[in-house]
Amino acid sequence: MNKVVKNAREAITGISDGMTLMVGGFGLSGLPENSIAAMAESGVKGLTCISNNAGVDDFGLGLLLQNRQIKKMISSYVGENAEFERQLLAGELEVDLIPQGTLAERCRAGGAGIPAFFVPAGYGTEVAEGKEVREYNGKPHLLELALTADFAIVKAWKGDTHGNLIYRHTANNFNQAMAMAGKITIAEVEELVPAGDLDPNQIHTPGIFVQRIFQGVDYEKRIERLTEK
Amino acid sequence: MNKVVKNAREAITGISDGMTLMVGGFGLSGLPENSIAAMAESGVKGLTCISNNAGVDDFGLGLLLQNRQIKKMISSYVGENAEFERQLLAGELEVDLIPQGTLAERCRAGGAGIPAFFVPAGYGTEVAEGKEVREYNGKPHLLELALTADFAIVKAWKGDTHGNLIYRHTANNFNQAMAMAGKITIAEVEELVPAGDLDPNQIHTPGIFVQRIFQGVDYEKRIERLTEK
Amino acid sequence: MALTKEQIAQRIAQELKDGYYVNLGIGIPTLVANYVPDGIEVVLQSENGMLGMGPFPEKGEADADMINAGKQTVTVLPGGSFFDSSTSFAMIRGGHVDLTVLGAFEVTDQGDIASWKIPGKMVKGMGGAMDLVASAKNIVVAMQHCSKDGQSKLLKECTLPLTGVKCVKKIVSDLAVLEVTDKGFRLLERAPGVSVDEIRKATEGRLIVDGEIPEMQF
Amino acid sequence: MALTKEQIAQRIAQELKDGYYVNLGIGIPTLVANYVPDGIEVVLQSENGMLGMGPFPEKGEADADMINAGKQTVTVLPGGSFFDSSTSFAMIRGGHVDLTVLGAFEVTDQGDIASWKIPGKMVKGMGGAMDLVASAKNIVVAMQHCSKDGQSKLLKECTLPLTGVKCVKKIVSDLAVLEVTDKGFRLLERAPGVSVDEIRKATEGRLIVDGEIPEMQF
Repeated sequence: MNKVVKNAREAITGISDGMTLMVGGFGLSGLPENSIAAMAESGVKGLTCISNNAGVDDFGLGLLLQNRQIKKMISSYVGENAEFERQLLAGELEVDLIPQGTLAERCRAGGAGIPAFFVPAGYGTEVAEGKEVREYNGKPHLLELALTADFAIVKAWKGDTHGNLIYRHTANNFNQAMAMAGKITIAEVEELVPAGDLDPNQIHTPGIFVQRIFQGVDYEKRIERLTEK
Repeated sequence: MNKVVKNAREAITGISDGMTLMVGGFGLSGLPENSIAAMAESGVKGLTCISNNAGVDDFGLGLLLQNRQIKKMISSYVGENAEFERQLLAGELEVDLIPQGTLAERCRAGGAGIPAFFVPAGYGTEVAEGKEVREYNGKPHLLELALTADFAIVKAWKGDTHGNLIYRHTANNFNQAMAMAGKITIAEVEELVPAGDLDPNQIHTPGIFVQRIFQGVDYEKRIERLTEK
Repeated sequence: MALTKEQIAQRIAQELKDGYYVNLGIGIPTLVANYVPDGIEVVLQSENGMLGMGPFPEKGEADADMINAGKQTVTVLPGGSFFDSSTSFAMIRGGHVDLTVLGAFEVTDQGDIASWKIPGKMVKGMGGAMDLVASAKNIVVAMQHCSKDGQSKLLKECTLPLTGVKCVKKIVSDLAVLEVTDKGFRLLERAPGVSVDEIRKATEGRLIVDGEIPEMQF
Repeated sequence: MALTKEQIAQRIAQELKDGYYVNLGIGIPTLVANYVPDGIEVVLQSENGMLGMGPFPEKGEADADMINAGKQTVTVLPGGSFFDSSTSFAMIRGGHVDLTVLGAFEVTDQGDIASWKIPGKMVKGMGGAMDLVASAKNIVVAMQHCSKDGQSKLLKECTLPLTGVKCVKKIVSDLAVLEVTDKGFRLLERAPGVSVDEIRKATEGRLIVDGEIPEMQF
């Protein structure tokens, strides 16, 4: 039950052209920095990336956008990012925009074996186009489908050799739901410990959802909008 | 933001005849013992109780069954309990049996504003009667509806004055999902601490889901099947 | 005189009640946190996964792992908690948030709102706005009554793509406080020194003026 | 000679592979944990909210807050975790559990299973059995081949209310190991000293016997 791999390069083995990936993080917080760097280096391309945001020009998924490795983004908020805008307007990039809560729930549902569910978000807007509408509690709801991915790539604070993960503060965000929904889930952590070192009551992502884990290095943890008193 | 009430009697204020309650716990583990005792004393009746089990004759919801306070049980596994069996066979009690995972998810969905979702459990069985069937990924699924309750009554290990809850070991079970789904959620805890004493990364049930909380007393924490080496 | 952004925030803060869980959108809504009335405690929810959001950190104490939905570094107050995005939107979708304050490009007299997309401009995405407007029990919109070239933003029909339909309950603009009713915008309060007539001219949607309309009190 | 319950469990343990997450039902399936082959590590899931379930506690160390799905007191192994019921069934429904072992009253040659209800007897409920059989990638059933009065329990059609349809992959009975195929039960192994003919007589459903059928090895 040792899921530990040496590094990001080993962890991303099997990620190949045209695959669908989930990538955890919100803004620049909780990003799997090591795995993204390894993918940038690997040159894998034609990726569909499910990620709440698309990074900035030179950080996060922005690095893969710069290399033209991404074919399609499935996100709720993008475009802090000039290269993204350029590719989108030039028709080089597809974008599927999804309400943030629906995106999170579609990932959880994918991991939880719930193929479809009803939510009110997006009714009466362009998000509703082509979707089944049904009324519950006097309110129209849209039928939304689960999302899964060939690989889910997440970042945690602490992890153990069984793949159990603990996130820190708001760096949890999409990582927890996405970790559930990868056919293979890769976790990189700031601190990798032996099984038994983490309190079993405090695990955010139980190891059953994680297939590969590694000790990350050189975390930049960039701040997108530094605000101080 | 102080949600603390003095005791179980104060906590159950407003629970009245004919209401629907969710009651946390699995078997005899993680039961809101104080609140159940207070309800037994209050004499409230005609209750519909959503709870995975129905307790034993003289513990858990068995206490309310003995008093004929329960009209209907919505559960996945019942009948460790002779009085339950007697009332059921005598037609004095209604029972709605639901697969355990579907029951848990219906509670979470009720709390999460998801009115309906598809699951495979129960297809082709009597559980499927009257339910919409739809195929996803080559497999038939049933449409299941969310559950909510007038009151959800849960038991946690630690809690704070904001209503944040931490469960211990397998005493979490249904408490976490049910805490989300009460119009009013009552939490009783073994240890009540001031806001700020719990690590915000370790909260299982954020306080937003809890309206009333109190320090429980005299926990029996009965063991249903003592097994030792 | 039209309200400043700070004053709009200040007026919205009067809608807060003790014990409220509140989600504040980006822009003017964020400023509402600065005007919580004395004796009232509210808990701020940030939809990226936090309850009990506190003020910006002291100089040098910002933490990349503690940001709000606007990606600003923040702090957490005692009694706060962190959770994942699916749980965060369970709170929102499940109606557990008492008040949502957000900005808008346009609103209609039926409560429709357009706030996320301007055709021809770069599309950044709706983020959590569609989830929030579709599920909030109580939505207050903070906005300018008219565009810079004087066009009303309180309309009969939105001209921009919708964020949600029939959801806005109240609007605090630089000119007025209005409630959305079955019969249109009901004028509740005027900005100090702004006449009912000025508000009428600035409002394209149906406007209901019943009796004397008081000035806002600060 | 027909297998004992312990031997059925022992044979099922041969299905375990290193790194498997396994859910063991109540009864014979629970015994499988005692026969995990050397050099193989599996993690036991208990659907009430636990991964890494360990043996029963030492005398005097039972904890009411640490029970398994059969309500027995248990322990947790290093690397284990606790979680709520909705997450637990997310694991099960989402196909994250590699192997599910459970008992049955009856199975059919199409993989249907009846295991929760006997009309006329007290109904206790299905617990997690319907969720497990509907979603497990790999289900092995541990059961007696015939009832006490000699009636086959491996049938063409179940006579009892179903737990799930077309889901059982493999059966280890006291007489044989069988695989469920499109064409019926395919006989894989015989209990030591039990003939193909005895198995054929004990099996009401379609039985496929292809070539030499080996005895089980322990």
